[in-house]
Parts: sequence; C-alpha cells; structure tokens
Amino acid sequence: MKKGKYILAIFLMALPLLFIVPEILAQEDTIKTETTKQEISAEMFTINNTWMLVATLLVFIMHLGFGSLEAGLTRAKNTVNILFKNTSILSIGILTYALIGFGLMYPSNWCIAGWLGWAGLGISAEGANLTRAYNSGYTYWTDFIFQAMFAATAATIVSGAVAERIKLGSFLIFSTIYVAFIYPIYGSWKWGTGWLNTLGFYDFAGSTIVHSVGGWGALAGVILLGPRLGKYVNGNIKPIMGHSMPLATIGVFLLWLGWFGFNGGSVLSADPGSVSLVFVTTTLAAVAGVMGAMLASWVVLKKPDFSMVLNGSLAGLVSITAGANVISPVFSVIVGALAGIMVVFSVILFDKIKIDDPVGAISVHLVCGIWGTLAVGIFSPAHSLGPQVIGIMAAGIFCFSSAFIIFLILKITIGIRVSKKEEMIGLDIGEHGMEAYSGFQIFTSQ
Amino acid sequence: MKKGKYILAIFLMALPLLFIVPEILAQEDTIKTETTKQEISAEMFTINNTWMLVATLLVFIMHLGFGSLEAGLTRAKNTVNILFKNTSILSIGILTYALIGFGLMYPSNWCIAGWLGWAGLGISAEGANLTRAYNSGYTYWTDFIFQAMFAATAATIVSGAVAERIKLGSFLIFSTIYVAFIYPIYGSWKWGTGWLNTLGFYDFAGSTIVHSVGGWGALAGVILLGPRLGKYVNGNIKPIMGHSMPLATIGVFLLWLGWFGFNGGSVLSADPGSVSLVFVTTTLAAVAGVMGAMLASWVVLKKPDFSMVLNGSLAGLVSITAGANVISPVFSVIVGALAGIMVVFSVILFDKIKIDDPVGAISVHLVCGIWGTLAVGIFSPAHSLGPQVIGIMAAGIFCFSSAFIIFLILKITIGIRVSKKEEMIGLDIGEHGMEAYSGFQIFTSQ
Amino acid sequence: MKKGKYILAIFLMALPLLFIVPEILAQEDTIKTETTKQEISAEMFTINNTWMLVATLLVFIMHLGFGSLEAGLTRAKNTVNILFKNTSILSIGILTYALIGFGLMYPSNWCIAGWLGWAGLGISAEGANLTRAYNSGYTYWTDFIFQAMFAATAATIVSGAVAERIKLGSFLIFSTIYVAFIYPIYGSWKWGTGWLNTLGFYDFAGSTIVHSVGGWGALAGVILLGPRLGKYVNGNIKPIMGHSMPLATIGVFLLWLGWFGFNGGSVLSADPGSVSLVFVTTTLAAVAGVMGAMLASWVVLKKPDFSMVLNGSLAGLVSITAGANVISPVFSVIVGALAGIMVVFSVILFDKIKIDDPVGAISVHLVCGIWGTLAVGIFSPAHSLGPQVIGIMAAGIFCFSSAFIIFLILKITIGIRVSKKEEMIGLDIGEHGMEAYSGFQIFTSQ
Amino acid sequence: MKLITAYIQPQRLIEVKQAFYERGIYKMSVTNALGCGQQKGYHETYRGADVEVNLLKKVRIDIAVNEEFVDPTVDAVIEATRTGNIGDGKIFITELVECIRIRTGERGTKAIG
Amino acid sequence: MKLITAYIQPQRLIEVKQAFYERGIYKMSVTNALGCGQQKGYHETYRGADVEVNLLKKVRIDIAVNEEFVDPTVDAVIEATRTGNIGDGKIFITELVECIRIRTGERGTKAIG
Amino acid sequence: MKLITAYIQPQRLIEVKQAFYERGIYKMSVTNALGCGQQKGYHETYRGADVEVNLLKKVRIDIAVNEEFVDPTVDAVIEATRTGNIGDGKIFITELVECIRIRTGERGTKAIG
Ligand SMILES: Nc1ncnc2c1ncn2[C@@H]1O[C@H](COP(=O)(O)OP(=O)(O)O)[C@@H](O)[C@H]1O
Ligand SMILES: Nc1ncnc2c1ncn2[C@@H]1O[C@H](COP(=O)(O)OP(=O)(O)O)[C@@H](O)[C@H]1O
Ligand SMILES: Nc1ncnc2c1ncn2[C@@H]1O[C@H](COP(=O)(O)OP(=O)(O)O)[C@@H](O)[C@H]1O
Repeated sequence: MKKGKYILAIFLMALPLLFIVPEILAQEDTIKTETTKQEISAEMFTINNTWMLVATLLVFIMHLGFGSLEAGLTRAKNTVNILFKNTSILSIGILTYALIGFGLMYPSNWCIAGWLGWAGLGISAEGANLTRAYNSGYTYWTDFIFQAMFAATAATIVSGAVAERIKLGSFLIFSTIYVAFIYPIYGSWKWGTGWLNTLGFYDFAGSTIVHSVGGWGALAGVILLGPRLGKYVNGNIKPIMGHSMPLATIGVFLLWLGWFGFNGGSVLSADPGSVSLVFVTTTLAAVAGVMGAMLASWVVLKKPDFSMVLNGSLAGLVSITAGANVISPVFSVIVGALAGIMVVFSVILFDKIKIDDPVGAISVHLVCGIWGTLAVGIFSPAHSLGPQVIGIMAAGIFCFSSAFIIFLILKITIGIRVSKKEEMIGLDIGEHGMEAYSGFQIFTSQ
Repeated sequence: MKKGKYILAIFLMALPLLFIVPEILAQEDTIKTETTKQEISAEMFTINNTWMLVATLLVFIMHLGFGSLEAGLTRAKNTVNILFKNTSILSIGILTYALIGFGLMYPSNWCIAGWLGWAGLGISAEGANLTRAYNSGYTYWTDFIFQAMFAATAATIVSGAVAERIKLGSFLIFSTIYVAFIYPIYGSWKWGTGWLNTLGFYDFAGSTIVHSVGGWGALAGVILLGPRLGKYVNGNIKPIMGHSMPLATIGVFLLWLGWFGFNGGSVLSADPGSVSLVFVTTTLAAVAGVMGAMLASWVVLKKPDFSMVLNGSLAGLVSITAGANVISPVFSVIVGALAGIMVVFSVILFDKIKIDDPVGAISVHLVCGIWGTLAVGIFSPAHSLGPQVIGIMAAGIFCFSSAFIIFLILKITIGIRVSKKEEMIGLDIGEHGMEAYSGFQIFTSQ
Repeated sequence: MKKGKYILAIFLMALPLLFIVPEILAQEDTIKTETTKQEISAEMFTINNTWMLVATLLVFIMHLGFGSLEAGLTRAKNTVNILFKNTSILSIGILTYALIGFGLMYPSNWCIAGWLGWAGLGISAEGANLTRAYNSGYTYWTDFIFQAMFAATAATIVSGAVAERIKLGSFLIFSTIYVAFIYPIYGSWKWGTGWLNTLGFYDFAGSTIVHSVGGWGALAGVILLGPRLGKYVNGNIKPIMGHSMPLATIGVFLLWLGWFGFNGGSVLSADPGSVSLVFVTTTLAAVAGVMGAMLASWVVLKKPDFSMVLNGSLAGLVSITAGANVISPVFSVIVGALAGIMVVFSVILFDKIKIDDPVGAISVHLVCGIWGTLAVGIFSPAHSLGPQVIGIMAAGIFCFSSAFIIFLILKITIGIRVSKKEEMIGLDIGEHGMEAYSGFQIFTSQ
Repeated sequence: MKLITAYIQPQRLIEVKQAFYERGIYKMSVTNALGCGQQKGYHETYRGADVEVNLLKKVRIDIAVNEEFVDPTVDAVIEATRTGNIGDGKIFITELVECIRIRTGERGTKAIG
Repeated sequence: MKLITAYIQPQRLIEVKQAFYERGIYKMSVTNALGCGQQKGYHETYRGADVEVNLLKKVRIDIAVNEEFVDPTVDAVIEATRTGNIGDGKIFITELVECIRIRTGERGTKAIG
Repeated sequence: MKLITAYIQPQRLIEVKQAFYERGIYKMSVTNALGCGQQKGYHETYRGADVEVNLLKKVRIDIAVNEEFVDPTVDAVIEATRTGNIGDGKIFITELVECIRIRTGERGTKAIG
C-alpha cells in the first residue's frame, strides 16, 4: 500500500503537465484527416479491405492467446476464472466500444480541443461509408471491427497481472470503465488526431496506446491488490509456478501470430512495401527478444528459463509495435534483443520490490511498451525523443491514476480481493463452482 | 425410447407436407444461376478467390475447434475417441463430398425438379472453370474445397452429442451416409437452387442448412443411444464434468475464428461492404451471446457458469449465421443475446427431459439454428417468416427422420452403443487401446 | 552405432556422383530467373503480395504445430525442453537465415557454378525491391520472410526425432549450422536455380528440399544418439507413450492449416487457378493420408491407432508437397493414401530396427518426402523419374552426411546425450530446472 | 480400533459410499492406486508396439473404525463391490493404536467417528 | 516404532513441514487423498445441474518414528493444522514391526531417522 | 500376515516388478507419493526466483504377504532398488490382522496371494 501511495504521489505531482501542454497546443483545434482519401481503384480498395479484415481476425485470435498464456502461467485452481475473464472482457470490450468507445476515440467534434471529443453513440453506416469514399483502405465496418478488437486487448493485459486473487465482479466493472473511457480517450489524443498527434508523438500500432495503457492499469491493480498469499514469506520470494507450459506456449505463439495483424493491419492498407516491412521488423524483433531473454536468463539464472523465453518473444513484439514501419530490420533486431534482456531483469526486479505479477504483464507490456516508444525516437531518423517522452508520461499520468482511482473506489466499496479461504481453494471453485481439470489429480497443497 | 417414438410420430405426421409443397412449386423447374457472372477484372477475381481460399482455411480450422471443444467438455477417458472421430469425419466428409456430395448439392440436372438433382460423380475442372468464366468470385476448385469444408461440419456436430458412448464403427457409417446424402440433398433444396430457394427461404451461411441439419442428426442419435451411464440416477441429474476447460476454450475460440470464414466466405466474394458487415454482425452476435449466457447463468444458476458462457458465444454465432448479411448490427446484438439466454435454458431443459447431450450440441446448433433462421424473418425487412418456417420444418422432417432411420438400422444390426464395461473403462482403451493422457493421474472413479 | 556406419558407408560410396553430375551440367552457368517479371498491375501485385504474407503467417503457425505435436507425443517430463527447442530454433533459424541463409540459398553469383553461390551478408532492400520491379508476386521483404519461415522448419523436424535425450546446447549448435549452411546450400541447387534445377528436378514446395532435408538430419541424429532408455529391453520394443493426445492433435491440425500456406504460398502468387488447385490437392492428400493410416493401422494393429492417424495426415501432406500443383486431384488422393499406409509400416519398421524416433519424424518427413518427390515423376505427365531420383539422392548424400558429421563432432567433443540420471528425471528438470505441469500428479515411473 | 483398507474397482466407489451411508459410516479417505493382482490387465498398442498394462487403476479406501464397526464396514464394501469377477478387489485390516481428532484433541474411540 | 498417518488440509502442509523441522523430524511421505469426514463439502454446478462434492481434497502424511518421537510428531501436526474448524483433520497411529533402509540394509530404530 | 510398504525411486518400479515376478510375488498396489528424506532435493528456478523442491517424487508399493514371504519380498525390493545412493528408499513392515478377497469372501492367508 505504501509503495502505491508513493507512486501515486509522483504522478500527481506531474499532473500539472496536463494543463500546460494543451496551452502550447491551443492554436490547434481542427481535426486533420490522417489518411488521404486518394482516388484508388475498386480493386485496390477491395484488397486493402480484405487485408484489414484478415488483420482483424489475427487480432481476434490474440484474445485466445492472452487467455492461454495467462492460464498457463498461473495455477490450475484458477484456470476457469482466468479463461472466464478473458472471454467476458472480449465481449464487454467490443460491446462498450461499439456503444461509446469508438465515438470517443475517433471524434468528429472535439469538446475540449485535442483532449476530449465525441462522434456519437453507437455505430452505424450507410452507403458511402461502405465504399472507398469512406477511406482508401477499409469500410466503416472494417474500421470499427478492427479497432474494437484492439480495444479489448488493453483490458485483457490487466487480467493477467491481477490473476489468482481479484474478485470477478470488481474486475469486470474495472474493465468496462477502462475500455469504455480511459483507453479511447487516451487513444483519441494520438490516433483520434488529438494533441499528442499534433505534438509529433509517434506510436504506430500501440506500444504505448495499447500495451502501456494496459500495463499502467495492471500496475495500479497489482499495487492495490497486494501479492498472492504465499508469494512473499518472511522476506523470501516463493515462486508460484504456472500449471501448464504447453498452454502458455500456445498462448505466446497465438499472440505472435496475431501480432502480424496487430502491426500489419496498422498499415491500414495492404500496401506491399509497408506491410512486408512490418512483417519483417515484427518477426525480427520477436526472435531477437527470444534470443535476448534466453541468453539473459541463461547467464543470470544459470538455466535457460522457458517462461522467460516466452516473455522474451512478447517483449520483442511489444517493443517493435510503436515503430514497426519506421525502424529498419537491423535496428528491429536490436530493439527486440534489448527488450528480451530487459524483460528478464524487469521480472526479477518487480519480484524484488514485491509487485506480484503472475504472468509478467507489467514487464512485458508496460516496461517494453515504454522502451518501444522510446526506440522510435532513437532508431527512426524521422522522429525525436521529445514527443515520445511526453506521450509516455501522458499515458502514465492519465492511465495509471485513472486505473488507481477506479480500483481504489472498488476496493473501498465492494472490495477487490477474494477471501483468504477462497484464494486457498482457488477461484474456480470459489467464484464459478467448477474445476478446470475435472478428474485430474492435482497436488493441492499449492 | 418412448420419447423418441413420439417425436418421430410428429414428424411422420408432418411428412405429407413434403408432397404438397412440391405441387405448389411444380411450375418451377429450370435451374437459375444465383451468382451473376458479371464482367469483372482479373484483379477483382483474384482478390475474391483469395478471400474465398482464406475463408476455406478458417472453416478448416473449425474442425480443430469442434474436436477441442468436444474433448474438453467430456471425460479424459474418452478423449482419444473424440479426437479420432473428428479427424476421421473430416476426412470421410471431404472424400465423400468430392465423390458424390458436391454433385448432389449443386446439381446441373434435376431428377425430381427442385428436390433431387445430380451433377455427376467426382470433381474435375478444365480451363474455363479456373477463371472468372466459372464464377465472379472463385474458381471451380475453390468452390469445391470451400463447400467440402462446410459439409464435414454437419457430421461433426453430431459427434459431440453422441460422445462417450457410441460405437466408433457405427458412428463412422452414420456420418458417411449423412454427409454423402442427407446433407447435400437438403442443401440442394436451397443452395443448389431447389424448391426451398424458389420459395424464398433464406439461409445465408447455414443456420439451418448446416447447423440444424447437424443438430437434427444429433437429436436422433441421442434419443436412440440413451443417456450415459450415471447421468440420471434415481431421477436425479448427476452432472458429468468435462475434463479440460482450457481445451474447451481453445475449441470455442477456434470455432469463433473459423466462423469469420464460415459467414464471411458465404458472401462468395471479397465485396468490402458485405464482408465487413458480416464480420461486424458475426462478432456482435457472438459477444452478445456471451453476455446473454453469462447473465442468464448468473441469475438462474447463481454462478457465472463458464461452460455456459462458452456455449453462449457459439449460440450467438449459430443464430446470426442465417442472416449475417441482412440483419443490422443492432439487431444482431439482440439475436445473439437472445440466443445466449436461450442456450442456457435449453441445456437445462434437455437435461430435465433426459436428453443427454454432453457438449450441448443440440441446444447450440439445433435450437439456436432454428432461432437464427426465424430471426431472418423477424429482423430482416426483406424476408418474411413463412418460408423460414417451411425451411426449418423441411429440415426437421427430412433430416431428423433420415438420421433416426439410419441410427435405428445400425442399432438393430451392428449396435450403436458400446458395452457397459467399455463405457466404464472409457472408449479410449476400449476402442483404441490407448490413453489420451499417459502418465497423468486421473481420478478414475468418474 | 554399427547400423549408422553401414548407412554412412553407402552414402560415402555414392559420393562420387556429386562430382560426375556437375560435369554433365558444366556448360550451364548463368543464372536464369525463374519468375518472369511480366508487367502486372499494382492491384495484382498487391493481391499477390498479400496472399504471400498470409501464407507466411500460415507457415509461421506450423512452428506451434511442430512444438505441440512433438510435446504431445513425448512424455510430460520432457515437455518444457521440447517447447524450448522449438521456440529457440525458430528464432535461431530466422536470424541465421537473415544473416547468411538467404544469401546462400538465392545466390546472385555462383562461386561453384550451380553448386555454391552467394548474394551477400544480411538482408536489405531499397525502393525498387519493394515494388513489382522486384518480382510480380511479392516484395523483397515478403520474399525473405516467407523463405525464412520455411528455413526454420527443416531444423524443427530434427527436434522431434531426437527428443527426450539430446543435450540442449548440442542441439542448438547443430540446428544453427544446419539451418545456416546445409539447408540453404541444398536449397540453392534447386530453388536458387542451381544444378538440380537445370537437371529438371522438380520439387514444388519442398517434399525433398524441406522435409527430406529435415528427415536426413533426424536420421543422422537418431543413429548417433541411440534409443531412449527403456525403449528396447531384451530385444523387446517397449512403447513410450506420448503424454497428451489433445496437444498432439492441436499440433497436427495447426500443421495442416499451415500447409495451405506452405504449398499455397509456393505458387508465389495468388493466381486463382493454381492456388485453388493446390488447396484441393493438399486437402485431398491429407484426408487420404488419414484414411490410409486409419485402415492400415486397423488392419495391421487391429485397433485404429490415433497417433498413426495423426501421422497419416502429415504423411499425406508431406507427400503432396513436391507436386501439389502438377498432380491432379484424383492422383493426389492416391499419393496421399499410399503415404498414409506407408507411414504406418515405416513407423513399425524403424522401431524394429531400433531407430527410436519418438514422434515418427523420419517416417513422416523423410520416407514420405522421398515418396512425394518420386510421385511427381510418376503422376505428373510433365516430369520424369530420373531427375527426381537424383534430387533425392543428392539430398541423402549431402544432408545425411553433413548432419552425421556435425553430430559426430559434437558427440566426440561436448557430447550429445544427457546423462542417464537426467534422462530418468526428465530434461525439464535436468536442463531447465522447471516442470511443464506444476501441481499435476504425473505417474512418474515412466 | 482397526484400520480397514480396501482396494476396489474405481467405478464401484459410488456404491461403496452408498453402502457405508446406509450403515452409518460417514468417514473415510480415498486414494488413487494402481493394482496388480489376479486380474490380467489388458493390452494397449501404441504406434505398432504392444504395451502390456498390468498395473490396473484401482481406488484405495481407508476407514478407521471402532471394533464394533469392523464387520459392518467389511460387509458394506463386499456388498457394494462383489461381482464375482476377478479384479473385484481386496480388504486388509490392521490394528490401530491411536486416533486423534486434530480440531478438538480428542483421542481414541471417541475421535474415530 | 510407530507409523503416524495424518490427514490434513492441503494448504497446511507447509506449516507442518515447518513444525517438523523445528522438532528435528526430517523424514516423511506425502500423498494426495480425498476425504469424507464431518466437513460437509460444497456444491458445484455444472451446466445447470448440481454437483455434490463430498470428497474433499486432503493431504495424507506418513511419518515413521521411534517411540520417543511419537508425541513430538503428533504435537507438531496439531500445532500446525489446528484452526478449530471442521475439516482440520485426523491423526492415526499404527504399530510398526520393522523398518529397513534400502541403501545400507540397516534395520529397526536406526533405519527410521 | 504382514503388510510391507516400500518407498522407492520411481524409475526402479520396473525392476521391482521383475524381481517380484522371479520370486512368485504377483500382487501389489502402487501409489504415487512425495518423499522427504536424506535426499536433499534440487533447486528449480522459475522466473528468476529459487524454488526449493524438497519433496521428491517417490513410488509407494504395498504388498500384503504371509509370513514366509516377508523375507523374499524385502530381498526383492532391496535387490531391485539398492544403488548405494541417498534416496534409494525405505521399507516399512506392519502387522496385518485380516485379509479378505472380495470376490470369494475368502479370508486370511488364503486370500492374500
Ligand atoms: N497381496 C496384495 N498386496 C497388495 N495389494 C493387493 C494384494 N492382493 C491384491 N491387492 C490389490 O487388490 C486389487 C484387486 O486384486 P485382485 O487379485 O485383482 O482381485 P481378485 O482377488 O478379486 O481377483 C489388486 O489390483 C491390488 O491393488
Ligand atoms: N474414520 C476415518 N477413517 C478414515 N479417514 C478419516 C476418518 N475420519 C477422518 N478421516 C480423514 O480425515 C479428514 C478430516 O476429517 P474431518 O472429520 O473433516 O475432521 P474434523 O474432525 O476436524 O472435523 C477426512 O476428510 C478424512 O480424510
Ligand atoms: N521416517 C520416515 N517416515 C516416512 N517416510 C519415510 C521415512 N524415512 C524415509 N521415508 C520415505 O522414504 C524415502 C527415501 O528416504 P531417504 O532417506 O531419501 O532414503 P535413503 O535412506 O536411502 O537415503 C523418502 O523420500 C520418504 O518418502
């Protein structure tokens, strides 16, 4: 708790920034359309749209990836709970995004110029929005569904970090608010052509906008929840092992697969040069992340720790997400490798300071998300560090404090943590009255 | 058995319908080509065809989805058997479809106008059939392979419902006949431009033509097989829990993923407006199904039952399948949500009347398939309820009675149920002489 | 060991062939470009490139397929090790391919005409290489990433065969060398338009170039490693059962899915006629493989062995890979069915001669790879057996002996086999200090 | 006090619980076990090779009882599990020196039930 | 020599090990078990139907000890597991006739520790 | 009658079965167990933190025998499992009061074999 308050304090002190920056940008209040609606052929439009739909599929399957990874890295007695959370967040995320998120994130009118806009409740499309008149790369529906799949991701990231101890109801409430308001508002600052965009902040597919946003939520949740029972005993770290490495591996590979849509789709067209470059940088960062984590864990822990290697690939992927189309393949190897090394130390470090994150979500999504956003400023000749730092700080201040407040209110009111007894027995029986592996003997002292 | 006879009786009484309707339609006996072979560019043709092939892949992976879901929701001792069935049905389905199914379903000549046609044995294609001369959306080969993947689905649906007690050999014989004859004949009535098509029956991607057809087969099988040992004891329902929720979850997500191809591919081209609309309605119905089942199970069962939530997403998907391109996104939420609620009550109801369906296949595919077909009549302005009801009844009469007869003959002759002892030990050892989880301790009194 | 020496001897005796054939081909030393850079529209180029990227994704997911299959067919105590190997090979494979493999495989200059060429270190692309000026089907980056995913496959094949006993470090060294040098050099002989290409050898997507090359490496490894402890006791074969059939099934289906990209992508464009034909032949061979293995195992082993059925589908897929675009659908059924039957006998045979291959990799990839390459000569009117045989022999001589030498050197120096004690406890604890299924009770005498 | 240990066919556990219930025996401990007895086992085949499975799955039940409950308990087990086929199982009885209920610290015959 | 068998709540195993350690008891064997006692079990629901779970997960600990260690061992178990709630568990003690250390062939009281 | 309980290294089970077979001992029950003895365990690391694993996997074998079979059984176990290393295992023997074959109802020494 004490730690949480310190971190909160730091952010609160930085809060004034939020009021200074807009001043600088006040002159800027018309919305620019990012994608030029150039004249393209029906064929090209169809290809672009088809690719965007395939990318949507790929982002969709990331949700199975998250579910599998998180379930695999936690204990068998909490598996149903985790899978339940992932399935329901996806649903809640898409529904609320349809209702308000999409409107908040891609505003047609700004209420507070560059800071808060609105495009109306719900989704709807007529004639022209289903043709290239809407956009050269996709129809209105494609636009929505691709964005909706992204939105659900942010909340899912939190799920892994708070696993094995959070109350289901409280988590669902948090996620709903986070996806409905926090994620799209921050997103509008950049992708909705808000003030961060004007400032020159660059985040291609969401190292910050998606991953860090999720990561900040995760950090707030973990601080307020506290560690799992038995994780830190008499000052010693007692690892709580994940129950299924194959499940975790399936999760990571599906995430990796989905990332080709996450990054590849963020090109917003099927442009051969750009999409293929993004595929190459994405792959190279991921494999470099694997190697980085492998070597780091082999050297530091004396054993090639497989769970670290899995996290390493994700670390590489998160870190290249911000600059997948502006960082060269060679640099993408460096960005990914550093992310892979970073994630090993980060996991160990968070454990040391008793931030108990069962799946390493904070290390992967927050730490590497920040690193990836900075990397754009470092490795892309067209971008500089300044705006990147501001974008990162803005996310930290806005998202962490929002998440912290939401969780705090929930903690004070309905509570966010299950009872000690339920945590012992497992949330599957406690919250859902069922077991994930009926019939299997699981050694239950864990 | 008694119940089966009643249901059979009802259908037999309705049988005359089959002879009345054709009379009305007798004037109609030329085959209309549904897809206009408009002049399109080679580029557009290539995009369309590529999308159709991607859709084929997606439908393919549904078979892994079915296998995983069914295996996950049944006991560990029958896992190999279930996976075996799913793998072999896919193979048998595609081979028989190549041999006769495709010819029966898309007839070039009608033997009985609108009721039974034939396009010749086997598959073959020369020059023109591999270009846009064949069709604006796909080549002959694409046409076949996309349809073949669909066909295998119908039989797979049966597999889950009859799991844990059916003899492997009998099931394979049933499936072969069902996929080779029943599925394509019913399919020809609509998609082969037969009498149901003439009548104005609408079933976009197969709520009835695929899912209900499978569902009717499942119902017939379950009635004739009877419940699993130990399911209904002294009038009490004793739940038999599935052995792996992660496996079931993987199954559901893969099915969901595949559905984008199932529905998206049924557009039969990559048309941006249509395909993206279908993606949106499909997704919204699925997520609404999740929410519906979540709330219904939370209210009715006092616990958010995860297996119900999984079924809820499928319920939403099945229900939107008939009208994915004609139901608006808002209505698709309603259709899906109602399906999600429906599936919870349906599962409970079937359990009450001792129809033992281990995976809820009848509730998901039959009940929601019917609901989805009706929903077209309700929510699509362009369609009316009348033809939808006739289409549903035609499926019920034709498919249920065919399935019932096939299963009955098998029951009388070689038997359809494994011995009591084999059911106790499990079909994996009984039929295949091997275990699914060698080395794992599984508490074996179940 | 003795057996290994005999096989080695045979190959050494055949070695002179390598010196005779080039003589015949000496007159041929200019590099021909296989793909004609015809004038195509930007739209067509974009479609082609998009399909190639989708195919890349599909090949990527094959790595999860391999990992799952291999883990599923081995014991729980070695699961982490297998998954670790698969993840790290993918990474090492792609990185080394970027560094030297791509340059060796698609040479711009020949050092030894048709035998050894080089296109420079690393990968890089400017302007024209990202447009249709590079190629009508894909950009430079697409070219690289598609090929890179292929490359990693070859090493992964070895992994399954040597599972449960090989030292992690030695295996990683072997893989690095094999992927960096052996695979691309052999590949350059055909796909790099080297001497095998000139000779008329045909291998569409790599029955030999990928699968046999992997298979030869596997054979060499298995011979030098020897069988697992407890596999052959007093002249009896004691089967060591795989620990998770669902995992193996997931693996096979993902491999099958990926194969649509493996073969479909090898068309190197989205040409509707070719790609759809390839989809049909690939599917039919796979399902025929399933049926072949099912019947063969039912007849020979008296039980429908599910692990054989799984291998059967892969056998069908490997066997059609060489001729997927030149073998007619009907013949593809025959090729696949024979492969399915073959794999059953091959697995039994290798077991008899005490070649202990836990997952059947040699039977699937080597035996069926050879069969598929021959099948092109038999069933494709445009090709003859002669060049096919030479291609197969060249792979055998070059790859087997290279692999044998690499493994031998490793064996003599750092050793290739874990200690008896580690093999007993399992490599997961031995090499990685962690368990795959923490908390589960696994009956540990196995 | 006696400790009764029975190895039975797994699928008979439900019947045993029922039979105990009817006789007022409410306490027991159950473990998975593998047994090797007169029952021959079965043959599995895996990838073409024969697997001889002679350790069959059994369920082990331990019931600690006072003297007067020994016969009813044994009878209950026999009644619920006897089919007359090989593999029905076996019952072993050992002497129990002491029994302690942790919750209350009670000892001996009071603690057992 | 005595054989002490305790059925305890799974989550108490760590505390038991700690308590043993403090008393110089270093050897034991642990098994998973399902127990049916005064603890009532709980209800699961699965797909709308009620599942009565009355076999609860327990951990069984076996400790073979010389006479003078019986009381310390029993005390250690009680201390580590007693919460006063139903389900705390039970301890059974039987007479041990012989004990052999396989490695050395030592027998009796020397072999036990 | 005696009940012989042996805790052995898992991988020695096959040898024990073989050794029993040679001496005409055909019946036994086998359970998974975790053991804590002189063997020190090993260290796993998971995500950077150390895991001390001091409960090692063992296999527990129970064999009920008549007096004259006690020594052959013990010898068989020792022969099959002794390597001279820590962790080889231990054998415990308790008195068996009664033995009943469920199938036939036979009791005592006749029922045991
Ligand atoms: N002498 C014994 N020692 C230990 N366990 C035994 C002994 N005899 C039988 N069992 C256990 O009882 C189970 C049933 O024994 P079995 O001989 O198959 O029964 P039946 O006598 O009815 O044929 C065996 O699988 C084994 O677990
Ligand atoms: N008579 C008995 N025979 C065998 N096992 C018993 C017996 N009594 C208790 N047990 C075991 O001890 C566990 C705890 O018993 P329980 O009655 O719930 O404890 P408490 O007496 O503290 O309420 C049970 O779950 C069961 O495994
Ligand atoms: N006093 C005891 N009580 C219960 N189990 C014991 C006892 N001593 C040993 N064991 C069991 O026997 C196993 C082997 O004991 P260990 O001391 O490692 O063997 P060794 O004496 O050969 O070194 C232990 O892991 C444990 O399961």
